[in-house]
Amino acid sequence: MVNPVLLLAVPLGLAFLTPLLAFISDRIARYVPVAGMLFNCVVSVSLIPSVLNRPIIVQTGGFAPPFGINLVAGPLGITLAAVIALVGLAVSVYGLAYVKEGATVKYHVLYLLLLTGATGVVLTGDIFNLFVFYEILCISSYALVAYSGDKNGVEAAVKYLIQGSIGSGLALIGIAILYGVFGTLNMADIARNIGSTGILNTTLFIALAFMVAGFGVEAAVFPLNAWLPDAHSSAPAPISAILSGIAIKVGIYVVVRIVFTVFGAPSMFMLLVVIGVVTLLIGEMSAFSQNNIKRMLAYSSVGQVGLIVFALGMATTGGISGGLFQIISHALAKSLLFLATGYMIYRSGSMEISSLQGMGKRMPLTCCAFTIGAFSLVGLPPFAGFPGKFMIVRAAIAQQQHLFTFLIALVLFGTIIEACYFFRIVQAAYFTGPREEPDAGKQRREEAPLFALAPMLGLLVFIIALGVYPEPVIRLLDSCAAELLNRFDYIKGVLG
Amino acid sequence: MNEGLKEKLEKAFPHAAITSMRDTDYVVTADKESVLSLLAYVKDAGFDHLTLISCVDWIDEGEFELVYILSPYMKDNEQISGNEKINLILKTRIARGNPAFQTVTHIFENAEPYERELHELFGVHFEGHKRLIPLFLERAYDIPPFRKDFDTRRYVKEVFDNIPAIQDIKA
Amino acid sequence: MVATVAQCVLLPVLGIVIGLFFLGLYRKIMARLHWRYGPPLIQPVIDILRLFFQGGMSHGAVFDFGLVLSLAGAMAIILFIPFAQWCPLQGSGGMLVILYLMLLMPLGTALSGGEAANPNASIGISRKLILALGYEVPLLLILLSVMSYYSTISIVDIVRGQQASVWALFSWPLALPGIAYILILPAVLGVRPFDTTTAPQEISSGPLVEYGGKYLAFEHIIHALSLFLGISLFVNLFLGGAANPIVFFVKILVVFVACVCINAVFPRLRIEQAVSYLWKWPTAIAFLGLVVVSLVK
Amino acid sequence: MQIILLTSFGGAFATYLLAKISSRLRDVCAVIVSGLLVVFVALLYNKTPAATLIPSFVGAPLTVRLNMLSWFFAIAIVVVGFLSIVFSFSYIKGKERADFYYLMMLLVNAGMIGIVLSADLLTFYIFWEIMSWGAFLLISYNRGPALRAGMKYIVMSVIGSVVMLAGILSLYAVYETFVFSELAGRIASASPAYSLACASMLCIAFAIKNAVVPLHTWLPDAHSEAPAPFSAVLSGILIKMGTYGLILVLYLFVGVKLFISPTYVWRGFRFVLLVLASITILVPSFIAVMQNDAKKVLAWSSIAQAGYIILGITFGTTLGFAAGMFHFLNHATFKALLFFGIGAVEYRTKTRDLNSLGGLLKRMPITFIAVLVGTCGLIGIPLTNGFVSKWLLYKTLILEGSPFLAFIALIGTWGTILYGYKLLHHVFLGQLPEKYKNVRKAPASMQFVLIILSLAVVVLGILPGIPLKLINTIAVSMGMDSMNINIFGIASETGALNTVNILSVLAAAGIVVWIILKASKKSTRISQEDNYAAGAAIPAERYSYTVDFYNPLYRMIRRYLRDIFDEFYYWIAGRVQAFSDMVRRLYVGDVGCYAMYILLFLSALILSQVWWRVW
Amino acid sequence: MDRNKIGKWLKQPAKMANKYSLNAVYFCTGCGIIEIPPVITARWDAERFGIIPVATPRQGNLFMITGYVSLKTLRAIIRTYEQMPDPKYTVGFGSCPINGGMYWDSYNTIKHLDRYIPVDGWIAGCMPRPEAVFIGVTHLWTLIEKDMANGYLRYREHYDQYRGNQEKLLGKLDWPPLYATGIAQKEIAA
Repeated sequence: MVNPVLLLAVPLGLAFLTPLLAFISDRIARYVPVAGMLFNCVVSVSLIPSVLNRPIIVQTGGFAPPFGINLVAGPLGITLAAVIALVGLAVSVYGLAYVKEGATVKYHVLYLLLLTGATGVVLTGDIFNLFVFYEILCISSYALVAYSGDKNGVEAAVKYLIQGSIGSGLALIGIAILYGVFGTLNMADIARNIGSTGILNTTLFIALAFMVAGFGVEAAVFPLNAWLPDAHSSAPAPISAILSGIAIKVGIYVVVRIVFTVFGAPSMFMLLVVIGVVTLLIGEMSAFSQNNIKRMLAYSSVGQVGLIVFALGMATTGGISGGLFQIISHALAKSLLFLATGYMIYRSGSMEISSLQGMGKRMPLTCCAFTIGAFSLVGLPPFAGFPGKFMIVRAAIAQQQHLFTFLIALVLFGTIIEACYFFRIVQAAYFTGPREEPDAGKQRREEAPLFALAPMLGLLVFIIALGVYPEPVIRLLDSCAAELLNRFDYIKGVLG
Repeated sequence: MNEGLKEKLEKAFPHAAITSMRDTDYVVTADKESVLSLLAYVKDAGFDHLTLISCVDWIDEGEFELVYILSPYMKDNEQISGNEKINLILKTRIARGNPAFQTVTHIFENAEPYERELHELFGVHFEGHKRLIPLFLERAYDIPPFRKDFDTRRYVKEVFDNIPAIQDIKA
Repeated sequence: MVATVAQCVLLPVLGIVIGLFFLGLYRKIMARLHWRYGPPLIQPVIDILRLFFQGGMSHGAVFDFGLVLSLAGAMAIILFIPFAQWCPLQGSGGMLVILYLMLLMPLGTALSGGEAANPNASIGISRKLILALGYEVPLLLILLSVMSYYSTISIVDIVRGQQASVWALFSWPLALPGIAYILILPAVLGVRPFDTTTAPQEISSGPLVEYGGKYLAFEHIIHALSLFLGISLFVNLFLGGAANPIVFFVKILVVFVACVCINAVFPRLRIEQAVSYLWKWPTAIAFLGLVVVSLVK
Repeated sequence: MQIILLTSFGGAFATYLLAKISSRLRDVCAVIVSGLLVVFVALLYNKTPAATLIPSFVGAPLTVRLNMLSWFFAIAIVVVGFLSIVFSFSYIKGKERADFYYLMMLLVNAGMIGIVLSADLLTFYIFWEIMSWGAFLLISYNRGPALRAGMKYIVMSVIGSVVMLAGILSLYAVYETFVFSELAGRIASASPAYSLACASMLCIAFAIKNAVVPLHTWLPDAHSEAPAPFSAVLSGILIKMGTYGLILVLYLFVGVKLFISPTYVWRGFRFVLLVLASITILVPSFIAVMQNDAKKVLAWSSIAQAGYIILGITFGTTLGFAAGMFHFLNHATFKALLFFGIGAVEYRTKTRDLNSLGGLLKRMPITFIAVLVGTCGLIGIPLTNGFVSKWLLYKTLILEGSPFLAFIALIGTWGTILYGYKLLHHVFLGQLPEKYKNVRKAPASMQFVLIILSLAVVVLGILPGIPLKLINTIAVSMGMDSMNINIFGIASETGALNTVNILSVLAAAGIVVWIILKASKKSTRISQEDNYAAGAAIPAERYSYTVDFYNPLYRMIRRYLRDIFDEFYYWIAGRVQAFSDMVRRLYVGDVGCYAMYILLFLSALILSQVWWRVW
Repeated sequence: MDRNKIGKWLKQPAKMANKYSLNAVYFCTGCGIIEIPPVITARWDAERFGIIPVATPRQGNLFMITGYVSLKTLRAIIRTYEQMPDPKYTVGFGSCPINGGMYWDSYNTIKHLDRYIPVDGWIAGCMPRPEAVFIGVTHLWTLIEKDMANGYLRYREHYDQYRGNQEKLLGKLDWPPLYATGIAQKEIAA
């Protein structure tokens, strides 16, 4: 039974090994992230069955949980780690072909660091350790956003840096308050001390507020996500795929972990629901009238985040498993979209939607991948988006409260708008542009290179598989929801 | 016609002879060159309606006489006071050899069919006319039919009489 | 069974004869109203005889088919409308079949008129269809009120219902539809003020512009039959049909003469005037009638 | 049962793959797939198999079943699908992206079969969605204006499916089950307001697909821009999926007894549906009269005819139900026939504008006969199937005591006559213009389809007993009293219908008249040039009256024909666009104020707790 | 007027029907058309003779040429005459159609109408009064009775001569010839 620490150790080690390998030949350096992610994938998937009933606790440095830093690999943690590894693998393979010029070695180092940070945040049980891995994640993503080096890339990175650092500053203050009050950094211990009364005195509430606001910046909820449209649209394609595929999800995980397990404050759930709906509407609306395709996908990520937060805020097993399923399907679909648009822009030269006319003929496979990704995001049946949306709406309506029916109406209105702008792109790709004569045969089909196509098709297969037969994944997610909901088992599991 | 217009005309066109037939019709005979300027002058003097252009074939003098008949549209327009309608008849003479005259369509558009008719029936060619094509006649005539030297009886004998009656082959 | 077959054969012939007699009468009455001596009563028969010997010119198969369709439709309707006590096909469909079979006549003339490839014919057909729409609005209201009053769709039951009690025209609830029907009768028959479809002066007799020899004869027969049908429908619905043929013949004769006398003095209406007239007063009365009937039910 | 679904979906993808090899193979494979489907469905005549596709998909099993009602719809879908595939052989030959077209056609067909076979609301919803976005891709297939039409269609159908999802899940919230058999009749057990809300949500979704008047604006553009074979399937069958859904809600969930009973809630619901159906019959018929594009005329007429079906079904009596179902079958046949006819004309003359066509009768006789039979069916001339269903409808409307609805429906029929004849006259009758002098006949595959459908229209008209017996069994299974049907019509005391009498009378009269016509003096055959023009020669270019054909009528009713719903929806779309632009300006772009946002959020959070104890 | 002699009707229905139902094509050529309204309307009722004005040549069998025939009108007359179904009769009103009348020397009017279309009867009078018209009509009846009113047969028989004269006068006609020219039409309609 493999020790979950390896999930962190191996990518970290490889990250610092790549510069050495670069001396031998930089072509090998490109394959290091692929190897790292492949290892992570295999390990996390193998760990899932054993984790289902009892989380694995790993003491680092031999100290018992409340004192030393320990990893808590529960079902939620491992599944998110698996998703991170999977998406990371796909994007790294895509990176082989995409990242050619410039400081490729630095790119691979930062890329591995980013993924280690993400996996670390998901697995750790110690609050300060969580903050450290969160910082690794943020800093490497700041650097990677500026990787393309052109003007708006750097400007977006700077904006992201400023807001990110404000966020982590607030989070640090929150952690300090907690440490000051309880003297311990272990999440389970803090949760035990806070007790299950749910009524927080003001200092504890202030700590919660700071941490929610701090980590909310990365989770891109409404007031805090001003950095996301610039960062995602001006970052190179693989990076924006990783950012919207994984980084946002990790942010949401942190906020949810704090609210659900550490503080267990049921009143915050209503806040999450409201923020979720507001983020959804703002995201969809601002994406509606975009004509720069990457900016539109960024805003649609904001919208999807809103949907996930809304689902998780409902705090019922159906709602949370729906939210988690939406996390997975969005991660897969959105990264697929970003990878596809990467090469479309590369071929058509500009980010405008009008420039994408007639792409269906020139890059049939990429466009087909794009269309299926778009359909799954909108939530059409045979694709992964549908079970997620279905579970969320079912959970919302099952509440039988008038407030929730109103909110679900707003959410559905948001999905309608989302459908509008996605179908507009699909139409532009297939049914506009020069009308080629039928017997012109196979002329100038500049398909994306093989390395780019492979990850896209891989993600495609996953999306369709999840769409058609989501059953096993849903059972897994139910156990994750159970872990989140009953805080007491978590504490007992960790502290024994 | 009030006396004022008559004096003005005489001043403007000294060599045009102005006589009055009845108290409502005034005949102005002018030479070829001054017809266009006279028509323009008369038009903005109130005679804004060209009623007719006709042609008289003075065969023995070897000339055609073009007659322009003008009248004001409205009875009481300001230039021509007086209660009845005043007509102005402008006459001019052109050679009969190969009769040609410049068109007046740029002053009066409605002159177009009149000039086509004269072209068809008298053979007068109007330069500058946009479409001088036949107007009424079915058949083509070597001498335009309205000319005096056109012998209708000879034409009838030549065209209509030599169309054979229907013989009954059986009989 | 033999009786019905005999009726099926005889009734159309009877219909045509009465129709032609009506045509002759129509021209005679018009002449007398114009202070003219007028043609003999059998003039339509002479016309048809002469036309049959003329052959005529045809524009193709659809031209003939259209004519055959409209005449067959006209003849078929006769069997559904009771003539006195004979109604061979009362069992299969009732009023609705009559309503829909009445579509065949205009459709047939429209088909052959269209095939005649003449704009006059097309204008005539578009006028005929608009006029038909015009008089159909009040007519449907009237038929519906009658049907829902007697709550049956078979015309024989309606006639029996009237013979049992008072005639529909004078029974309280159905008086309004009766009056409306009288107002629109000339339009249904296509008599003088509403004959804009075949206006000889304006559109050189509309759809009939290309009807030569025997086609014109068929047209006369169709016109005769439609006169007979319109009036016999009115008589059956509102004047209580009749027990024996003579009384029935007298009734339709009276109605016909009254209708022709009133309408011989009117000039031809323009199509807009005709339709706006039809949609104003007759529709209002008929609608009121339907409301009254549905209240009474 | 699963074979049908397997062949339909698998066949679609197989055709696409084979198309990569050769187009001949693609056509053959498409025909085989659709032919097989016809055979499979026909085999399952009155068997009622049931099966589960996926044991548990998001916590509920996906099950399929077949009963008489779904078999009735399935056979129509499969037959029209097969004919449209055969029709599109020559129609799509020259066009670009043909294999994508075949994939989508078969996929939409498969989606519709899935809808009809589904046994629970979840499968119903899944196949409904597949059908919707498949249709979207096909509608925007020919470029140009088709994009706008496709966009309008997909927005309204997404709204429809979202509302349906909400309806389904609100039902699930109360009853914990999706399966029809468990839901049957129990919808009323919840509070009436709640059941009315669920039923109306589902009915709104079906009304959008069925193009009931307030929600019909997508249909005219979608039909006239879609390729001809698909618009035939679209208007013949795809609209009727809404009807199938309506039948499910009204007859299965609510149950006929409750639906007819004068309980306050359901009487109001039924009244609204009846009023909407009658408006759907009246207004689009007269808008169709004023159209100048052949396919737009047919599109508006599809809306009107769908109104008849809804009127019949929501009327609730057995006759009404029989009228609605029979009119569904009729409309599928003669509307598909008309679309194929117009598609053949468009294929040969490359134009759909009614004012420039004319006289094609001489060049395309079979297409003319097909469109003539189709128009007669549309109008309801006695020997065609349209007449029987209309007869049933009017009989039940009159005898059940609602003459005003009958009046509106009859006026709708007269509107049908006007635009039916306009279609026939402008395309086939009149002078043959110069540029269409050498137009060839419709290709063989098209003519085969046209002949089959015209035969169907006439045979169903003469022998209505066959489908009526089927519908009677369905009605009985739905819990309505049966009617005695013989092969030729309805034999009942309050007015019977007997089509054989009408047939024999018309045939006899026709033969007699034909004999007289042929017996008398032979008539000389003359060409279209030798025509009466008051003594002058026929002008060469245009000697026909087609523009503003019903101008006097148009001047009178123009005020009522403005499509206010269309303008209203565009106004709303404009408002949403403006609002979303205003929202986008929230991201001003400078970092300072973004940082301000974060701190504001934090302070708001803390103050709300400290001052008002919100959390 | 032997209209109500049943015997004659039975023996030769076609001839009798032709006699007593003449549809006049309402086609005005020259100054004579002003004479037609009094003929048709109340004072001198033509309908009692079975004559009704019809709008199109297709429906008519009597063609009244009223007044002088100019070159332009001849083109229309020929076309209308050819569009009428077969047993058709033409009647010339006044002297102008006979030999040009007072327009004998005009370059624009036809002198002998019967050289272009067959004419069955003439009614003298520079526009005959209605009574003269009725005398003409009764005279036409006797012609029909004696089978002498066979203008349409003569037209069919000598069609190439008629067509030749027409084209000699009017130049190329822009409608196809009614009967195939070149072979003389020997068989006369039964």
